[in-house]
Amino acid sequence: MIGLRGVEVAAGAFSVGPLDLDVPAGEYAVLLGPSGAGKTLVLEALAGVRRVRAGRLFVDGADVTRLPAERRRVGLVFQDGLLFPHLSVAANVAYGFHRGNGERTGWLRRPSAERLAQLAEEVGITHLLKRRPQTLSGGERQRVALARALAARPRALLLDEPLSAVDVEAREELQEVLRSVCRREGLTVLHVTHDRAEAFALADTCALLVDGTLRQTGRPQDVLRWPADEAVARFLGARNVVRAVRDESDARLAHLATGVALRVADPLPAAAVDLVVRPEDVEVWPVGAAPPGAANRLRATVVRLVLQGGHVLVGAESPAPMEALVTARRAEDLGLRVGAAVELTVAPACVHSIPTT
Amino acid sequence: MIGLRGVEVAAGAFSVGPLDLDVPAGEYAVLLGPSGAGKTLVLEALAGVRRVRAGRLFVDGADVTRLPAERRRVGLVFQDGLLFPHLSVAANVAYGFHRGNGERTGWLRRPSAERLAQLAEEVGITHLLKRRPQTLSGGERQRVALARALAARPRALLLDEPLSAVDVEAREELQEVLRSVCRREGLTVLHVTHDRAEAFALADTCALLVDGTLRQTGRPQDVLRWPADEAVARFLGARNVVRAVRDESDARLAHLATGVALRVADPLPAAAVDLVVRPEDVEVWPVGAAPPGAANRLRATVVRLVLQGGHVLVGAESPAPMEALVTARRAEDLGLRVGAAVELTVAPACVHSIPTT
Amino acid sequence: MRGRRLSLFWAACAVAGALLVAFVVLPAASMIAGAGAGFLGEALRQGDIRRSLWLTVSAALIATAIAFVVGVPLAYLLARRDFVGKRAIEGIIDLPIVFPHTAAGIALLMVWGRDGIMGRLLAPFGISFTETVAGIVLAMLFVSLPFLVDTSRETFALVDERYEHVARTLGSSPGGAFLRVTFPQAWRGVLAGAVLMWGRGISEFGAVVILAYNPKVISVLTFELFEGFGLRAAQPPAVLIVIVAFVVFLVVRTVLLPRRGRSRKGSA
Amino acid sequence: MRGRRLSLFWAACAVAGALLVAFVVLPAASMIAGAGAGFLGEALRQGDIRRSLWLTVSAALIATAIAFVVGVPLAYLLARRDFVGKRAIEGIIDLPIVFPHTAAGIALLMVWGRDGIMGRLLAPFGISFTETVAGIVLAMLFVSLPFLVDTSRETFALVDERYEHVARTLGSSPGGAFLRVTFPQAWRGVLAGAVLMWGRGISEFGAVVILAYNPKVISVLTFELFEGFGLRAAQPPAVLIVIVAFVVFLVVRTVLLPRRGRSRKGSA
Repeated sequence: MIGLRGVEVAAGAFSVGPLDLDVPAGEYAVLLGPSGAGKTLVLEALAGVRRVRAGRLFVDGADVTRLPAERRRVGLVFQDGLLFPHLSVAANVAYGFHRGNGERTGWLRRPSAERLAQLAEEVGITHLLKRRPQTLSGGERQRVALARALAARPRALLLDEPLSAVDVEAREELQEVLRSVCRREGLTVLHVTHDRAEAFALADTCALLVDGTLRQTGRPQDVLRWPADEAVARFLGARNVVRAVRDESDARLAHLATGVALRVADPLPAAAVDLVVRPEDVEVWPVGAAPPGAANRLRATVVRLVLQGGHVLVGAESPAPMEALVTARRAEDLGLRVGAAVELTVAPACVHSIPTT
Repeated sequence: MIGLRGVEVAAGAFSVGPLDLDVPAGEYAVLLGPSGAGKTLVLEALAGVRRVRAGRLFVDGADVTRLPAERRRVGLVFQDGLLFPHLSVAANVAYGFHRGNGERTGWLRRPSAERLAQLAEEVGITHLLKRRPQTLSGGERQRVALARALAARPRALLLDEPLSAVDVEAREELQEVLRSVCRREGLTVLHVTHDRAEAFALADTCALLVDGTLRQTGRPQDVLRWPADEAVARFLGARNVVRAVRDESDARLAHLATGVALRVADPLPAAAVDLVVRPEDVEVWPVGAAPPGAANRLRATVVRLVLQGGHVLVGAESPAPMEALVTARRAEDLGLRVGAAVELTVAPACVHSIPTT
Repeated sequence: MRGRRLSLFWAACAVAGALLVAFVVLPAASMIAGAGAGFLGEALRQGDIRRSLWLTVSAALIATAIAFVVGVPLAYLLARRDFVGKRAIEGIIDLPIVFPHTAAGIALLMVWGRDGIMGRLLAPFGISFTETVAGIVLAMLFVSLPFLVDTSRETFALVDERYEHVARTLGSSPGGAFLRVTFPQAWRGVLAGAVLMWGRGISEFGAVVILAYNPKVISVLTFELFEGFGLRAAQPPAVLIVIVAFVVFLVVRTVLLPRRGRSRKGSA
Repeated sequence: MRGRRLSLFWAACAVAGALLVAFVVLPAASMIAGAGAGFLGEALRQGDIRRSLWLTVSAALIATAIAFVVGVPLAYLLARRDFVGKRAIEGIIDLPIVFPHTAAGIALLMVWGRDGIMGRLLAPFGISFTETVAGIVLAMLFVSLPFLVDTSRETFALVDERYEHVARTLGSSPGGAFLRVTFPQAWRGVLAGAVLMWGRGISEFGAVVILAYNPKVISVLTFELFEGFGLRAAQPPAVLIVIVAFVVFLVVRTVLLPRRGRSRKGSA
């Protein structure tokens, strides 16, 4: 279990917090936020290598705020691995073995060779043990760094952008290793990243840090579906955010300033709301071809087409601007081009509303 | 027009090429490849600040291989802008004015204030002209760098990852500026990047550089749809690549090693092929719910679910492994979970085949 | 118990540091106190000290000017181009730093003295390097030129070469790019190197005393007064030259290179 | 025409560089030639030169050892911690570099001499710093300690502090992290600093000659022989000390810090 209570951390003129966060034992939490949001400061404070300006830190139920780093029993893995360059891979992993129960120190409790072999097996570095860190690839380095952190039997694991220095090709495999090892060892993890894909792929719980404050915490799919405010919605790629007012007689009907009305699944929470629609939830049809039962049908004109990998982002005016994300294949089948007239549909369940603040 | 003929460039032990590439006048070409593929070396060679080991370089029809950089008339914009820190924004832009026709030098041809004002207007930096480069944001810096390059009236523009130091938020706007300015000025552009999204969003022509050689050149949508080889297919995110053999009597039917057969739209080009299917072209249905007319129906079991932004990557065994990309909303509607049985469909037109080499 | 060890370790470092700082501060403070005690005024009232100061200052200035003209281009060349023997040249330029100064004086005399190659070459023009201002300049130039060349080279290397690449594509020749783009970004470092070199020049003793005991620069004068009349007599010129050296040092550290020697810190 | 200007600019730089290199090489080569000419053997046959060499070498070694014990912890402190007055302390440690050496001798005498604070304090224990080995060590320590402290500090600063952070989370105390993680990565730099300091110590003249004309270190002996018997007589000890200094220099540049002073180059 990892806990933050009103934690403030500062580096020079820059500061972050106060933050409150709880990661239950055994859970994999991801702290997600733009670069420069102060995420690394939080990890450094938890690890005990940076002082907090205010607040208290908890690991495994114990208040560690005043404990020196070497007694906190938290593992730390940085973006670039930071394997000790003067030691072999095996010696890197064995570095933390001597700690044992966190009280005794020195070389009293030498690692059994089995523990080393078992750890190496678990993270898939058995064939690397005799190598020097300089000869490893980015992904291999991160595996060794993980094994080294695990060797000290940490009560919590802190990961600082552990995938961002790794090739795209090796990243997925490493994600898999992280996920499975952490689950098998029942580790409590706090992983910070600016990469949404990384966060969603790994997190049990996702905490959003924007402008130095925690905006929202929850399961990734919930955060995606029900962003707490406009900043979160936009950061998560919900490109359609539009102001609307609740219909006076029908709480499930929202009127946009442009006169268009959208039907929503749940009653609107306030008279004035921001409607949020993710572009992949907007469907595009030839005019008249939308399924007859569709609730929200909008006539629109295509104003912009941007190829994004296998998808095309379709910018449309309906007359309110609306963006849709369709597969490149579908865009081709529809013969989409700038200036074309199309029909858009949005399922009421795909329209999320946030009370205007 | 930009041309490379058998160009080889080296930096220390690292080298790239020989490369052949043609960018017709007025076209926006993107050289796309993984980081460290040597893309920057190619630009430096074209700009004349790095010697080529072999081959010839052409700009605007003229062989510039032996010309010093200051006579080549190519504009250069780096990732980090590299505005001259001791000059104001206006002085940065005006730096290249004096060149005039590329022969005369010195301060003979002083810029008219109008040209500066017009350029500033065009890239949207009029309000920044009096500022110091240090006070600009990443996006503003790149606009100024673009204006500075345009001021010298280049015959070709070389962009080295111009968006990668820019915030995600400002990136789209800058893309728009790049695209519209280059089109309006009729510039021939060679833009290098490792970012597929950036490449597809901007390119008229896309050239893929993998392992030091050009693998494929073409319109982005064509390259996406018809990758030339497996390496290109995988680099572009076509996750399903599987070996198959042509049916003896039906050239549009491919047999996988697992016994499954897939129908394709075009006759297979060889007896042994690699079939490529993009995950977003694989549709997922509850068992029995696939539309009756679907050509390629596969029973499958879900083995992995990874949330990727607003989409879910569905890993399935059918019994050949197959990955599908569906929106998070659809995944939820389908109630997908690991172990569930589903039905997959792939339109024959979505199966691309490459002769096995 | 572990908590204690933390403070113990850093406390030990701090104690060691305090000792060392005291060791350096004590003599320096005595000198500064000497200035307050009237030695400085006394020094400036003595005609031979004033003449010696002027000689020292101007000889060092000439040496610095010569090094500037030939040293800055070399520094730029070393910062920008790779060529065979570059490492060797960098080493050669740094030789005077480790050259024992009395030995440097002997070596210079072997080359520029009456019987040296250069000495014989220049003798017909009436140029002599023994017991002359030219000899003083020569000695100062030799022992202090690495300061200007090294500082300039490091400063040039800190200016991203790609600035010059951009300038080239905007129509500047290599020389133009250097003058319009690189030098304006590097001048503080070059100036700092020149000031350091000058400061090193004015305090030179070992090499100068061998080439030119006369005319007497400040350090030779200090030595002579000490040998002849003892500690008190040597204090006025010593105080004077220390004050000048400290001013040079302060200017370089606080105005020209304020961020030098900073350790890398923090992140966000 | 532009193509010509390109070569002209770099050619001018190269010519300037060649002049400067020749200027340094000529005296150095004369010295080396002197060693070949038999001066080295001659030097080693003279008993007073041998004794002087031994004195010089061992006094510099003692000074280096003292600086190692107190200077390395200070260097680590400066590389890792931020505190009020840190910049000032860095400046103080560098003072001896700009302290004119004869003036340094005078200043040290003011503090450690018979009438100085420290001198009076230590006199009852029979420790004197005038005309003794202790005085020589003192002078060498003062003028050369910045070499060890600065080089060590820079080397420590180059070791990413986060290595220590990782070591701490793996159970090491701050001292343990230093010994097991930082020092093993930095020892070459520290050793280079020590060797440089030692090399600087053996070649000291100005400060030593004021504190202790006797017993004579090599540089004082060189000076005395030159004053008494002229250039030829002074060459043997000069050649000897230059050879030692060059060996030190070569070891540092090619073995201990082979990548020092490299300009930043290239990309991919």
